[in-house]
Amino acid sequence: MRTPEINRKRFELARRCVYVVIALAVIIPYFFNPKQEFKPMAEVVSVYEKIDAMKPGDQVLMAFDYDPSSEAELYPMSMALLRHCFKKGVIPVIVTHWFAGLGLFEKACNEAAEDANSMWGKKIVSGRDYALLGFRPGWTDLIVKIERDLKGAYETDYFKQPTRGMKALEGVNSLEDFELMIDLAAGATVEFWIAYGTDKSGTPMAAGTTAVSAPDLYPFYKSGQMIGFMGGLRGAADYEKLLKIPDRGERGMLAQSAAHIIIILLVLGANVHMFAKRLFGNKRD
Amino acid sequence: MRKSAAVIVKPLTTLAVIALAAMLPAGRVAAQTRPATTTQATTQRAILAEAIPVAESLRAFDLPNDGGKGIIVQWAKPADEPNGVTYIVQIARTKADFQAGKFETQEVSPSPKALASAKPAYFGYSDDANKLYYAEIVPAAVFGPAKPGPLTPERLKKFADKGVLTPSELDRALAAMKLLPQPAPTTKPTTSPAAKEQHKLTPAQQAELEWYQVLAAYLTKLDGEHVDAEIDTINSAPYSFRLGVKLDGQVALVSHDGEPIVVEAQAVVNLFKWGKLNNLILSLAFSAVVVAFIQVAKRKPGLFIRKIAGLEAIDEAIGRATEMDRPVFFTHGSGSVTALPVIASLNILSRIAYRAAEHDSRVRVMNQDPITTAVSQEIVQQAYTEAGRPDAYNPDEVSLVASDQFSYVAAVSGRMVREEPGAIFLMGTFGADSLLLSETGASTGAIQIAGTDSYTQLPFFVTTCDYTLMGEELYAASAYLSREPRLLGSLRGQDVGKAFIMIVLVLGIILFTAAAAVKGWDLDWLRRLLEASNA
Amino acid sequence: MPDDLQDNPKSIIRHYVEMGVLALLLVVFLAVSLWRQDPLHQKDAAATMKAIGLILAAGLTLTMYSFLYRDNPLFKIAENLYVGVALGYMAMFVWRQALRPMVYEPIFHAPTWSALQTALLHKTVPIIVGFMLLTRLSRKHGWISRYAYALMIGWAAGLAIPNITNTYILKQLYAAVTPLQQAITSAPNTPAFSYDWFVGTAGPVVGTLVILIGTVSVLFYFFFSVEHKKVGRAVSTVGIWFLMVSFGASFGYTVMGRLSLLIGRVQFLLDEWLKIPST
Amino acid sequence: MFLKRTLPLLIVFTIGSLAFVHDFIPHPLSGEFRSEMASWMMIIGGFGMFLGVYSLMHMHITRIRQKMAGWGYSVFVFIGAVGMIATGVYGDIVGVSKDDIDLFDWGYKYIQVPCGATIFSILAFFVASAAFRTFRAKNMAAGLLLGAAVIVMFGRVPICEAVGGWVFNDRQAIVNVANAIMNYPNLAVKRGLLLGIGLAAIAQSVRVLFGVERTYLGGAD
Repeated sequence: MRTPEINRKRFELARRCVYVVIALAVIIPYFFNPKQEFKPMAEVVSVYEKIDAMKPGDQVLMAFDYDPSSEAELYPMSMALLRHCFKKGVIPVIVTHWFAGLGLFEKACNEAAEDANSMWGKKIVSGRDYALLGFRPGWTDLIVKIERDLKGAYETDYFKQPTRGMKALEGVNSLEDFELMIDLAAGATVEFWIAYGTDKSGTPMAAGTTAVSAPDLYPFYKSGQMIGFMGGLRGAADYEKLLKIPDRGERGMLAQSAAHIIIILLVLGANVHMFAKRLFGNKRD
Repeated sequence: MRKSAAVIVKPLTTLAVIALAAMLPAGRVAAQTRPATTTQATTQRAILAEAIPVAESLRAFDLPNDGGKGIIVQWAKPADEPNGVTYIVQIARTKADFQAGKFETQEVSPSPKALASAKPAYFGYSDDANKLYYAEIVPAAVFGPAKPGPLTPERLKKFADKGVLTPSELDRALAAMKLLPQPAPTTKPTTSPAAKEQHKLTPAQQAELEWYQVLAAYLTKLDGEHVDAEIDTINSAPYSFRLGVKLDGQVALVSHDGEPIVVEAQAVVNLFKWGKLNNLILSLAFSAVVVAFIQVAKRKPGLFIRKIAGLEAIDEAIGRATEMDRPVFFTHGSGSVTALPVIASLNILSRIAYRAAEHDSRVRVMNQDPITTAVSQEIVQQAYTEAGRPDAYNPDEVSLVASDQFSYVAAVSGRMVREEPGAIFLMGTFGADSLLLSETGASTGAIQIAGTDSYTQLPFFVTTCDYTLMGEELYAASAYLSREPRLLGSLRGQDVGKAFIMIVLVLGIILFTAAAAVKGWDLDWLRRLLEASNA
Repeated sequence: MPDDLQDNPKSIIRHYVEMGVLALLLVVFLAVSLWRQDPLHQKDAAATMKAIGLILAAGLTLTMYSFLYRDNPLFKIAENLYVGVALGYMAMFVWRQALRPMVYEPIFHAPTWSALQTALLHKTVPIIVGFMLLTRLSRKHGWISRYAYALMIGWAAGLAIPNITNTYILKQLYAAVTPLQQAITSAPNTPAFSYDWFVGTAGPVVGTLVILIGTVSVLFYFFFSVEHKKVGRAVSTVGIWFLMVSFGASFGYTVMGRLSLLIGRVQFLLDEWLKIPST
Repeated sequence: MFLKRTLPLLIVFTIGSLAFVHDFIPHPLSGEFRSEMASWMMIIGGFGMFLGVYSLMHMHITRIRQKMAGWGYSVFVFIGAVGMIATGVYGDIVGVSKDDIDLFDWGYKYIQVPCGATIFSILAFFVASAAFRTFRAKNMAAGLLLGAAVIVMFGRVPICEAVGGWVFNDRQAIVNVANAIMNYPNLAVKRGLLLGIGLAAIAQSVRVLFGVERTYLGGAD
């Protein structure tokens, strides 16, 4: 086992060296921007195609279930999705289980609306072209409620406007009325949405998650409970690539490549060191 | 030669027209079809005659397993289905309405999705379902309810007549209505005219307008409820149906002796979702198994559980902490006391505290949830008492350090660095805090034992801790240590469930693979058993 | 001064040196911030507040990273301020997004008498139960909150059984038993042992078998009713191998996510605080 | 005893059975019932959040009042919380127009957002150092862990397509291997775990419904 004092000092030194190397690997690529070629992953393509095939005026229920701490991974996804919706005239209806992200979601809507104005000359108005419904407590109960009665769960939206009679919500009042449900989640909400929402209503479901929970989505994806998903910053980059609007996702890919290579080299180096020690019979350690 | 070319080309153009028609609103369909010439008409008649389904196969019945919304019309797929035909279902309130021409039409274009096999919940999985077409008809979608118009003074008065508004409220609403911004003909992109108009109002008027908007929302809600009630009435009435085939604007109805056949059906409110029968049976069976084994475990305390790696390590770690005269740290992560792994970890805590009390080493418990803290205090105190050292218990050592994920991490990390524990137990529910804690813990040189069912976090524990109780191993460990019947029994029940699943997996794959090779073996029963459905 | 520095003169000196370095860094940080953000020469109050905000945000970001080197007073201040702001934000949003629209407005801002009656009909019970939940704070009357817990937990448990059976068990089981059949029936007609055959036919069939073996062995690993000996031992070892591959994959995938978070912060610092445009 | 233990357990059983049964009934009234209960739970949940706010506030106030070790730092918690609440209430009552500075938003944007994102991003360093320290192919299991991690890590960044094109003459070669790991062994394990979790969650619910599990009631009596 570990712990003699010398080992701990070496351990601390190694740790800090790794920190510095990682910091450099992330900072340096910021100043370079070579063209990065990559093919979007199939999971992401199916989400993109689903939205791209929608008609103007179709509604998509989006749950932005994250907060500022996961901003780096999920905010680019939100932006890409919102831009895509605004471009196609699809109406995103945004709900959340995480109140702490609300300020971010408002910002995302405003930014995407400005982009729509500058890129396609579309004027995006809250309540008509999108609905930011905001937060309600209750976790699974919120989903159970939305599954049947969205306007009952949200009598008013985030801007205190009544949802009944709202243009953006015309013709939708339960989950099955939506063409698609997308959950951008930093936690376990995807599974809640599947179990208590889309599996019951039959609405197609997609998700975007932080990279840590993306591997857990494969069973749902392969069983058809989900049409596709975006995992981590790479998922966002793929979507941006499909949408042809490069932003933070694609911009981060070089740093991502660099840091991954560094970590792989560190790990392989350490292994080579270990095997070399074994082979040449170092007595210490 | 030319004729046969027409036979090939015609259906293709028809297909294109149908595809176009599907994209356009229904009313425009007629405009898209050109009148057919005489020779084409004769060929079409021949094709249509071929396409008409067998009269006996036409049936209409209540859509099963729903709340009285839909009716199903089904008919057999003609043996030789010509290209380009569309089926039409004509829906009327009574038989007589057909003669009067008062009926609506729903089109079904032939595709695998229109086949009964696309809805196994209603038609099963047998090959026969591939020979049936069906149309799901929701009367309210065909004979839609009257849409309530916008709020007008007249409609407000009607609400007042119904008693929804008191006379004074009516007057107030009428007055507020006049303050509403008039729709301006031009819209400027910068500020909406509504916003501009509102700037001119006095604060009192503004308040009235806001009140009116709340009222309008409330009245819209009542309208919605009214429409819902109307939809229910429309759906629950009996309806008559005729079936026809359509080709390029020509329609031929399914007839008997020259008389179009009319079938009738009425939607009924059902009381059980038969498609979920498998779910009900499985849920009840599994529940019964769990409850039964809990009873068994209560009577026979010695239910077998296999040894779990990492359990001996608990004693070893405590022993080592004692040797080095360092404290033992324990955290539950971020779960509340209702979370399964927290309950399990509380049992392990009890054991650890008992051991630590025996060895005379200190235990620090750090929590993120006030209720978990209270329960932990009780448990540690009891463990100290059982070990015969009630005086050594210090309630300050079991404490709430923060109730927010990242500040909790910071507080616990700080203590780890400062107090240098000999052993660290991380057992419970973990999120992103898992690696933050275990990596800091590793830097202190303590033995770390983790246990969680938060699967996303397991990779980090596995890499940074000395031992990790993965998933259900945590429950098993806690049952093993505490001999608690409710845990032992339900663990055994879960094992039965797992055995069942393993058998189904292996047998299922063998059977389905065999069925794919043998023609006509549809395995309807097995699919019905496994397919999850919500109807 | 931290408690762990007793009377050791060496560590006291070190402590003061560290504090000095910290103060120096703080001065450098403020100088750079004033230079790049220039809050004093902005066109209006909003721009000034934005500049100050960016300086604060950058300062907090750097302070948080200082924990990687060692715990320090600035970090503690930043961390506690963060906890406080998060708490205040939460308190406001419990009100703004939960209690106000769901409880306060339907009752106190009911537009009409009949609307008030409807609201009371639907909200009275949950409000009472909600207040019962608050009794948890009292030692003496804490037991009343049990009714609220009973209602919430009973409801959640009852709902969970059929829905979890549906989503976690039935859907997954069905997805797990069908593919081999699909792989055979939907396999493209390609010559055996060609590249396309490996990708189109052999791949999915082998993959399906891998999934079957993996799922069964993992389930068996978590099987506690029998001792893992002989065959059982082999199966559970295979289960462990599968677990390790999956953990490795998760770890690898997660590295990506965790790095993205760092990239996000670096982009913030360089782009918004230092105003260095990215190429 | 009846009021403190039996009645709550009876409520659990009754309400749980109702929730269970109504999932199998297609009748519209049954849907109404579920919907109404869900709104109740949402309101109760709102009160539950208040509980969290209160207990944390209470804890820090006590720390300051009793001058516990490090209480000075608790003052900052207090400053943050009170500042946010005060500006928020001000915004609600007086109202902040679009052109004014909303201090509540300001606090959120420049304190909460950067702090949360930064603390979380520290994990990037930890993940790297954990990988560096512990990924050693000492035995079969560790080797598999290491191999899968390296392949997936590499297969998820764009550069692997360039390397794949260069080494294997197929840009997707490494990506395909990474995808195969995700799609087959990873899927198998995750599915196995999911089935296990499903069973465990159902068993837990059954224990709760039948009153076998009652830790959540808390307290001894």
